[in-house]
Amino acid sequence: MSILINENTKLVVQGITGRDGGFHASKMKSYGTKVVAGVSPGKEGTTVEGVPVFNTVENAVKATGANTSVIFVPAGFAADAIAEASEAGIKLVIAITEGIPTIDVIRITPILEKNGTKMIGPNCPGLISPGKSMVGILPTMIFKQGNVGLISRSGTLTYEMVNQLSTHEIGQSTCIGIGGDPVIGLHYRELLALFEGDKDTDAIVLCGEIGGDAEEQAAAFIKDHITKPVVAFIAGQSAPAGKRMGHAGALITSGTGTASEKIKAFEAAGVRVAKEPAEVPDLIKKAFAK
Amino acid sequence: MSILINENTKLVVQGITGRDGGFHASKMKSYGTKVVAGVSPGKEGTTVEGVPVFNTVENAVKATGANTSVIFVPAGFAADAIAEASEAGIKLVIAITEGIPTIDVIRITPILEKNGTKMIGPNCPGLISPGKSMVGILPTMIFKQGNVGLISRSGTLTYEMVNQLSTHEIGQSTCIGIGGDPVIGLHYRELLALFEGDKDTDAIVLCGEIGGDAEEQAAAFIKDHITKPVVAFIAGQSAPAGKRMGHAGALITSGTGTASEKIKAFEAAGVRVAKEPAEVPDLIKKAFAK
Amino acid sequence: MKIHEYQAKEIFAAYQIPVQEQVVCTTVEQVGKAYDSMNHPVVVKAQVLVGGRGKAGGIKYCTSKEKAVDAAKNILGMDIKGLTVETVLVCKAVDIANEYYVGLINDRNTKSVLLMVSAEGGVEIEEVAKTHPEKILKIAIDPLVGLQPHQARNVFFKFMKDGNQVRQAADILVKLYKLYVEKDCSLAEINPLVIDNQNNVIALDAKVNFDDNALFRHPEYDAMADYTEDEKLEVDAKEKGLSYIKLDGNIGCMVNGAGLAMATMDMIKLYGGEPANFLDIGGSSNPKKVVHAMEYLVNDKKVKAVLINIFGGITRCDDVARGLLEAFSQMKVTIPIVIRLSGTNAEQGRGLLANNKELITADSMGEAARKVIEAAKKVK
Amino acid sequence: MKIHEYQAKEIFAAYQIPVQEQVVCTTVEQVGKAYDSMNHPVVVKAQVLVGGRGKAGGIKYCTSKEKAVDAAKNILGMDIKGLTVETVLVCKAVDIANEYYVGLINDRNTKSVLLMVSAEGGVEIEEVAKTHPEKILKIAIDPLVGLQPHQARNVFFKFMKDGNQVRQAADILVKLYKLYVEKDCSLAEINPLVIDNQNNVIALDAKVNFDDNALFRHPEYDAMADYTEDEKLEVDAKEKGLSYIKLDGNIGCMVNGAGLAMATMDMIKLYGGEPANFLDIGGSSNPKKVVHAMEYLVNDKKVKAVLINIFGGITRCDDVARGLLEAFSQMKVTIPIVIRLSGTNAEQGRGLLANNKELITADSMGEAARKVIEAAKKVK
Repeated sequence: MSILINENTKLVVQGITGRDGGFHASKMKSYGTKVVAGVSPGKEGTTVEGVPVFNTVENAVKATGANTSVIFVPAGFAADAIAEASEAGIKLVIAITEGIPTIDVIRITPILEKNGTKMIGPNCPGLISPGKSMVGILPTMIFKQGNVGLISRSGTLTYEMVNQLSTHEIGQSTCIGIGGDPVIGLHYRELLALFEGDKDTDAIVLCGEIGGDAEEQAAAFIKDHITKPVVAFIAGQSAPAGKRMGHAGALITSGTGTASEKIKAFEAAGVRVAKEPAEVPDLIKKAFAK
Repeated sequence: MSILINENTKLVVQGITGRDGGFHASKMKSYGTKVVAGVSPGKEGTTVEGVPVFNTVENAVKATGANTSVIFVPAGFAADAIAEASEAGIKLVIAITEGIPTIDVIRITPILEKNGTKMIGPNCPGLISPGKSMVGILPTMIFKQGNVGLISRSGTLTYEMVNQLSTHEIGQSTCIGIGGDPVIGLHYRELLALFEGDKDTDAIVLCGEIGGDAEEQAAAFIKDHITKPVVAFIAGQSAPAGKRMGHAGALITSGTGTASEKIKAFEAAGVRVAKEPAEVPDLIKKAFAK
Repeated sequence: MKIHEYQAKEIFAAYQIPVQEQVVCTTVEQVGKAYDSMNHPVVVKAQVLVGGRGKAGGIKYCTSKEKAVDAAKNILGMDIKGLTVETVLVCKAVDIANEYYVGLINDRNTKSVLLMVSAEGGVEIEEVAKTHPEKILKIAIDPLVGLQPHQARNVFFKFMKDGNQVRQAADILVKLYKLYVEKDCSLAEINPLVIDNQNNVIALDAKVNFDDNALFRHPEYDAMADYTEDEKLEVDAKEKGLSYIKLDGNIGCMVNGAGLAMATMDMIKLYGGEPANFLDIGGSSNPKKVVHAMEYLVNDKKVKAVLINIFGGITRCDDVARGLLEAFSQMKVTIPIVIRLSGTNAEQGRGLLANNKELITADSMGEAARKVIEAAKKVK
Repeated sequence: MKIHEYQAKEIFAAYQIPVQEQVVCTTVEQVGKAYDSMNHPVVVKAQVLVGGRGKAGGIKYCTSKEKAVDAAKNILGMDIKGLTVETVLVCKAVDIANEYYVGLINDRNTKSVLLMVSAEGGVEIEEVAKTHPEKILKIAIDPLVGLQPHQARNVFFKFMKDGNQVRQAADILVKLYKLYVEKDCSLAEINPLVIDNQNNVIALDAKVNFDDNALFRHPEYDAMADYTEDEKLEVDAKEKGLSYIKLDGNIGCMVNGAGLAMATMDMIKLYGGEPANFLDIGGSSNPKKVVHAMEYLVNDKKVKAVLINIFGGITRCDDVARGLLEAFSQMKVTIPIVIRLSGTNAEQGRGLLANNKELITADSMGEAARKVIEAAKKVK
């Protein structure tokens, strides 16, 4: 098993005729993801990388039975595209687009809730269930099928960590980049719960960063609800307050959202916290050895 | 029995410190309606006609267990007052206020739906279950407890008709003025269904007027779902097209919404249609005689 | 409240909805100048607040200044359904590749703003609605979410193929909805919405009605009003708390409540008379309203007799009687008046009027209608 | 993006949120004139984009022109947390009967705009949040319905008794929410919202931040920007597709991805060094970005050594290598550079750089961090 995506994922790529959309559609396809449709208003009837293009998500779903969507639409139009997917019956939307105005994400949240649509991102690298399906822009060659689930707010840091795991022969069930924006779809808690319920996941790596209190909440949730071992790493221990470290959400304001608070919270919840990414495989091995 | 209001109706009067609100609170009280609270922002702690006043509907509901609200708030603030009642847990709101912008009514409709709140009106005279409770501005002395339900888009025309009924010893279970605005809360269909299910109602009088196609829809609904005899009257047979006859909703546009169309629809549905209000009691008697 | 096409297009322009260059003219000379300034075929369009201008000859396509001037001469002063054309709009003509109908209204059934789109643009949509309702796509807009761009695109993809056209049309629709809500409209139509031969999507006509209930929060609309004489009376009456509509008959009515007022008119007609007006004095008991109402009836020279039909509820019959006495003391009333008082304080009301021997009293609506028709017949 | 109090108050005024009469001054003379024009006690307030102005002596209440001029002399040019005061705001002073805190933010947890109100007005809300969180009332606003007037009233009735005050405060709050959404804010605060001794409710201070993600649809905000030197670098870098933040250390970093960039800084610190910057070259492979990034590092005179840490995913290591070669050909780089390439096309990247003998290579982040710290120590 795995969570959220697997062999049955049928993907529609919104913004497939854009530079990024086309490129990654092809990458996903070659990994084995079932990319069944693309959407680009006005381009219905054409194909991109062998994938049929539709004017609307509604048409794409009708014609192909797509159940998952990935968004490569530019920031100014992305929230509307997400809402479109949700209203067309798509139950999982992965929003790669960076720079969507926060109020737009807030405004579509109730629409997603009403339709029962889950969202990953925005401003995220996507997710992968190695050997089954990849949706997003992840460098597939570093992943390895296995029994560790990974949730991360960042992109390349995740790759660094996955690379460490794979190099140490620790495979992954599903790896998810949840995105670096302040307001995002599925967060640690929902995903931790999914991993807890996934019988092919035996341990969880959580890669957090400064800003907000999602890590603290995740720590509390782990304490109460998660029985599988969790290893965490927090980026931004050296980040100064008041500065946005690249990610819109990575910001220490008025002394809250610091790495040390988060590390403390995790340690209090019995989570093993790595000092540097290279420590993660070792901590996982220790967890399994126990 | 009766529909919507009865001995258990506990009423809060929104806008009780206004001229109309206070006057009608007193009238309702003397009829026997359980007027348990008034709302007027800033007047909490005072009383009007012996009724305790609260700043918010929330406070009123908490303190008194009110389950029904009547709105005497001026047009510019009335929609917000209705939404307030709905969000404070009130399940039936009667909006007397005339002249509420239509878009405001449209905007609060989903809020009422979400909270399961029914609305009568706006721009309506209210409703009465004779001998039990009156909510609104109806002249109580003309009503008589009995077995005929009445639904009407107008005010004084209803009184005229009720007066005819009562004079002919035909009492009423519940009489409802649904309001003369284009967009209103409960309409013929919902109320017909309630009367159909009310074991103390044996016949229904429906008093319609020009504009829209609610009467046509009611006729279709009666044909399919109503077993009790229905007598109808339509006002505005002599009204010219394109002119709003007092009620914002009473308007024949592009030849639709005429009285003759409505009469035809009712007759086709087996409804007895009165030529003038004075005929109604006779038609009811005939229906009962059958 | 209705506004003219040129006013609606000014609002469109403020919301970045593309419209053709336009000049508002009230003289033939201005039309000539407008032609010169555009130096391009134009359309001269009568500005009257009634439909069917085209059929009445109020819209002319002109390929030269001479033709434009001729059209202006014809149209200015023209009578269209009883309205005199005092203003024309000169618009740059468009080479139309395709035309559509787009409309928004407050919908009674769905309790929402209803979007209507049809490929049958440029013709009267009411006709289409009757003959080919299936050709009109209707979508109820969620009042909380509003009209989303993808919804607008999805609608137009049912009518157009070109992505660029769809994007433009969808953009116009999203703006039209924004305008509709912010300006408290009760109707906003673009008929036709056209695609020109350069692939631009343009609102070629514009019709906007404002919700009368919302006028109080748009004082700026006062300046846009262009009322006929009859409508001025209606507006004036509304300010006095009355709902008054002048009609063509000779029997004046004064009633409390809109439904009862309509039923009273119906009854007059049913018994063979012709109502001269709709007049609802409303639910309050202010005697002054009765005085004002009486003024309208007396000032209407067609009125031969008056029927006053009051069913007292909130309105108290004695208040109405007091108002009548005040009216009689202020103005000379020579026409016969039939009065029927019923309900709250009817006895007291009748008592107050008992000394007034000219008043004809009635106990029911039917009796009152018969008596007033009879009385009107006797007046020369 | 932050804006000054006076700019925020101009927006408030455009939304009819009551603020005190104000004059923006950059000289002592202007402050004197402003006092004369008001002829009333004033408050002179430093306009700097940082909190804690009051504690730093940047806000003075002045009952005479002399005092106002003195205050201006003190405050203009004053240093507050590293920022020099170049502008002061002169506001008519208010006799405060009561003060409150009102704030709106984009909330991560509720995924909504969060309303915060507290009776602890005029003090730093972050302090209140830490010491007495129960004193802050928080309400998540439904994004579709928006803030309804009755909700705003219900909130203030928990803090005030007087209906008139509540109505005013609620009205301000509804307008603030409208402004917040329409202007794409990420924060809007009134601290304090005061009631004066005539029962008027006034926004005495105003703090507005715009959502950086939404700047693209508000070109008008450009003119409002007042960046420090460091912030100008950040904005400049952003235009080049880089995310760059200057810090105080001496080890420059160039990394792809924000999380990895932070982790790289952390590693430098963990191993005893001090990062000179945060620098994320983003997810694309454009060699030009690498050149620009190199420029920032070389131009920072504090930088003694550079660590380049690339984990190739979308970013291809050979592209980064090409960018570096181009940078070396364009500028003189004398400081030691440690480079770690991993992931997509790492081999090719290393190959391209193999001839470049000065480059120090590393296989892991840890090794790279140790090597760059060592290298920096050797540089004088």
